[in-house]
Amino acid sequence: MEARTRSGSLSIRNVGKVYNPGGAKVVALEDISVEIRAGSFCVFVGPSGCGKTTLLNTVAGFDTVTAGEIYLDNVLLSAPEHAPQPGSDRIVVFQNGSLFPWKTVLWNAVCGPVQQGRMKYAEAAAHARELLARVGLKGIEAQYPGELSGGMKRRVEIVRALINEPKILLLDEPFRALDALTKSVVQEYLLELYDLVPRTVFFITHDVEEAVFLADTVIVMTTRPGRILKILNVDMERPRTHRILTSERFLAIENEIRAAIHDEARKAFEAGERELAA
Amino acid sequence: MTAVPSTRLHRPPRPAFAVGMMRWLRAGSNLEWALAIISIVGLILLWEYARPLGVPGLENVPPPSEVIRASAKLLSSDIYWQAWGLSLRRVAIGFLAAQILGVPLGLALAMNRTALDTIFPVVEILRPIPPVAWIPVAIIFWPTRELSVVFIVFLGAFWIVLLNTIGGAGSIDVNYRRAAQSLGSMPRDMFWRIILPATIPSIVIGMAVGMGLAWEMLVAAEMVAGNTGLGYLLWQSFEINAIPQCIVCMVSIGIAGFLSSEIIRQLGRYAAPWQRQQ
Amino acid sequence: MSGSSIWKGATAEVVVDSLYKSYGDEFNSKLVIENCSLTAQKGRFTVLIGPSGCGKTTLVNLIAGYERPTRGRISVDGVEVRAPSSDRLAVFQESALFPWMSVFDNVMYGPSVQRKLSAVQAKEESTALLARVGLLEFRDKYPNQLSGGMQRRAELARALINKPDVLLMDEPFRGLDAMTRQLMQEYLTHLFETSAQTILFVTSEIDEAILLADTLIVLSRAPASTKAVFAVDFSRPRGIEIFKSARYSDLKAEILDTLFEEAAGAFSSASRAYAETVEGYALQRSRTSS
Amino acid sequence: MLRSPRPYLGFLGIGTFFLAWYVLVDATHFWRFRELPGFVSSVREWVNPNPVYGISLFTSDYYLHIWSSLYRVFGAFAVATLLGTTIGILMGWSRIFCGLTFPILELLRPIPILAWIPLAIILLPGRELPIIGLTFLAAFFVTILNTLLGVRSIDPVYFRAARSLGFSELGILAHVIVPGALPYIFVGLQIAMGACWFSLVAAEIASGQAGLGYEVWQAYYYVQFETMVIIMATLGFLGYVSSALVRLVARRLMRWRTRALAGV
Repeated sequence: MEARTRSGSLSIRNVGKVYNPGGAKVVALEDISVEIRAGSFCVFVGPSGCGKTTLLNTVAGFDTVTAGEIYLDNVLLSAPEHAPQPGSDRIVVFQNGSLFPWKTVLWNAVCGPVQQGRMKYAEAAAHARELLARVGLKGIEAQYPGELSGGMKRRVEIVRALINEPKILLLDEPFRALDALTKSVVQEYLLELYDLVPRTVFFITHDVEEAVFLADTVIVMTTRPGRILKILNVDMERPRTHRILTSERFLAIENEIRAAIHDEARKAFEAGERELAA
Repeated sequence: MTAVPSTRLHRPPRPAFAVGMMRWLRAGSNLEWALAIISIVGLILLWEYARPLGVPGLENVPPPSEVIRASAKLLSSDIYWQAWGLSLRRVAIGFLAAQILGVPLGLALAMNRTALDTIFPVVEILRPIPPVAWIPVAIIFWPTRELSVVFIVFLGAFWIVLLNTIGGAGSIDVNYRRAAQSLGSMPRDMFWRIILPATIPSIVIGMAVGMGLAWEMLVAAEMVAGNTGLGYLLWQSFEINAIPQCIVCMVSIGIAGFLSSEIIRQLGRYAAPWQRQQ
Repeated sequence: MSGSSIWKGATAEVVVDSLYKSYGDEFNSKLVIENCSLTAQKGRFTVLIGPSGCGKTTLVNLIAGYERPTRGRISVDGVEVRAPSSDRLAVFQESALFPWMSVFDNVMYGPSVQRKLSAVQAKEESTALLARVGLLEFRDKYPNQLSGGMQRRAELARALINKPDVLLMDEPFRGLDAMTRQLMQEYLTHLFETSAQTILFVTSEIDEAILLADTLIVLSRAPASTKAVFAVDFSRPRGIEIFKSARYSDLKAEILDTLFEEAAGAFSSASRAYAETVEGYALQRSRTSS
Repeated sequence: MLRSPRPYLGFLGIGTFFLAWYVLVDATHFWRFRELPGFVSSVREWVNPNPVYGISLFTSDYYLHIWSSLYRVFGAFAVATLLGTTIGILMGWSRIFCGLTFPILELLRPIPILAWIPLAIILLPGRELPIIGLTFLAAFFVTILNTLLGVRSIDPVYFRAARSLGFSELGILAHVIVPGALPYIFVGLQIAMGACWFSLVAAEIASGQAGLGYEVWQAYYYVQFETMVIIMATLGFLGYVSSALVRLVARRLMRWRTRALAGV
């Protein structure tokens, strides 16, 4: 599947991240190297505390790396002495949602291009309505985020991100708070939008099934310190439907990751508890 | 400086920003320490040289040097310490009376909905009357001036602790109440081991704010109706045009109010240890 | 968690008999449960599953005794339920651990207020139970210092020390991340298999329901009533390996058909958020009919 | 005011309060209560077309005092709100500005408002300005602090979202900081309104020549106790109405909170 879009290739080279809160050195990331093709759907999966979010923050520009470099379309994005800046080419959909609760759904959806002055409000609103309809959310433009259900908020946030046509869409466990049914629905809509205009996706999750279902490439990470354990290609054709969830190829990949993750998760579980006990 | 220098003037505000002065000093970074010293020293210098510099308005305010000389004289006179003793006693009695009456009444009202619906409206019509307006009635009603002043101090602290106790006891999560019921609590267990501990944080806030208001009321009552105490001394100094002495009294009352509120807050942290581990 | 079961959970049968529950006054009353009858057998793991918002939580509240039925009767071993009691203890989605008590005091609360056991005896049992749930070194911590999974286990310990006839659980693992959730499910299954405690478990996740249940009851859409009962006859002790078996996907397909019928039926009247549930069941159904 | 399902209980409570007042003072002159003005005599004075002491619902003096107190309170409150919120937001927005101003604010805040009376009288010419100045000061500190708290309470994720969506610094100020801090600002304004009335009465007693505070002291001084009660009741009523006004404005400006609470 050749990449139809030119931009959005991400190259992470030997990236490391060390925190030292109060002197105790905590190695969050160690020697992370991965090449993400432009327009590919890349999912990072691993137990809690393996540095997935930290890596996302360094790409998004909210955090700096202490070792290695990150290149976006072969332009230096982040390095130890080069502090990255957030920008609308790398938009993040956060775990607990970040729709402005005091603004209406429509205002939220169009605020990217409008605030940057790239688009008039009317033009952006038309574009936003079209995208909202595509994710099954017609007629809620005047409502406030507080009145929406979890699944609806997530979809508005994805529209708010995609309307900026970012080079990379970053999602930090976006569907964690949703129940299984709503999660299936929103996954389906996300894939529809992705198939429409494939752009690079940097997706983080705990849920192995979700990872394999969405991804072209699955990157399995370990914990303490955060390292890449395994990179698997999911060469299933797109557009994907939930039917593939019971195919042999799918179950094979899923069980391979589940096995690798299981003892990592138990290690994280015990380590997490020991840490809390200390 | 420890913090990574942000290229923009503004870094996102730290959510855990300390508000109270004590906490602010502990949590302040070097930058904030430097700015604090600059601003306070700057203010004092501006005040000192206001008269020669002809700063409008400040010329008839005595400079700090005069105030320090006046404070040295005042601190050595026993009138000052007598005034301190009297004021402290009045605040202590009025404040304690407000807690002894306010907390149990608040808890009782929160436990009994009928009593609350009957008595709370009376509170609602009496509370908006500024306690200072009660001074004439207090003077008439109470046999001695001392009791009048203590009554006004009591009034200042009473409403706030009563309302906070009612609010705290009334807003306990229904899940805790139900869990306690299922586990077989007798009414006395429910009160002593569930409702009271859950209300302590709100009571402490009511007390800390109440202490501040107690000092406000003391100054008002002593100025208007008192013949001794710091408030009266302040007013008397003003009437004999000893302005530096006035300022010393102002600062003394300020320190007294600050220290007593901080003591209450520290006691509060001790009484609600589970909150500290947030 | 090795070791024989230190405590032998008392077990009892819960019978819900043509139950009705409505809220509001006589002008606009909302019927939440309509003519619902079901039985949770003694020493069995019974799971209730139904479309979201169908009244599952209300049913748990009624069995726990927090609310009174409008009509009909709930009885445990023949005795009608009239008020909350330590025979029927519940664990809800949000933690109800008392934040102002340490973990140990939380677990000790039941025995100490019921004044049945001596102080020494209660201490011993609490310590043993905390060891059993792996939280002994956290005994003096406050609940807000624990992780989600640990809070769940502490709450389980606080309930089980009172040897309830019935343990009620209303979507207790909902907020946990996928990893912790799976570990907690395995953990609860093991705890049940070593105690045969009567458990009534409510969830909206189908895989969780099948892994845990001996009997699986599908509730209709609001107002709730019993739609179908499935016997989940996987052998015990069980683990996640059942997800690979053919029996699992047949059972799941059957349950999904029932649930989809119920949810779709409600689609017209329900709110937009409810539409997600219907689409979700439809998508999950297409998963299994490969 | 807690919404109680049985409002008649409230009237019962208030009725009992007035009954107790009548029994203790008018009827039995019990203990020290005999010194206080009676319930019946006070009400009669209040509704008397030509009151004994010249202050009743029908006399112009009554409304003169009310008006002079009202314009002082609302004038000072408006200025304090404008200045206080602006400075509070600036402090929340810029770390350096906050570093400079916060220490001074924290040093001055514990000093009780009325301790400022001497300085207010020295610094501000005339008799009117010191009163308004003091009323302003009472509201000013509270507003700044609560606005600052409001800005600090905004979840950092909204700043990150805004920044990655390309908001300018001004865009963040207008669309994240101000609306985000609004709930806390209105908590502050509620307290500020109460503080305004408190310091107004004290300032008027100390140095005014008109206004409800001045009048309550005059009434006491000239042993016109009925008038004193009338003024106190009026102060209570105006205090309650002005707080209710602030709550009303809050509900209108923060529709997203009220609809969110009602909606889902």
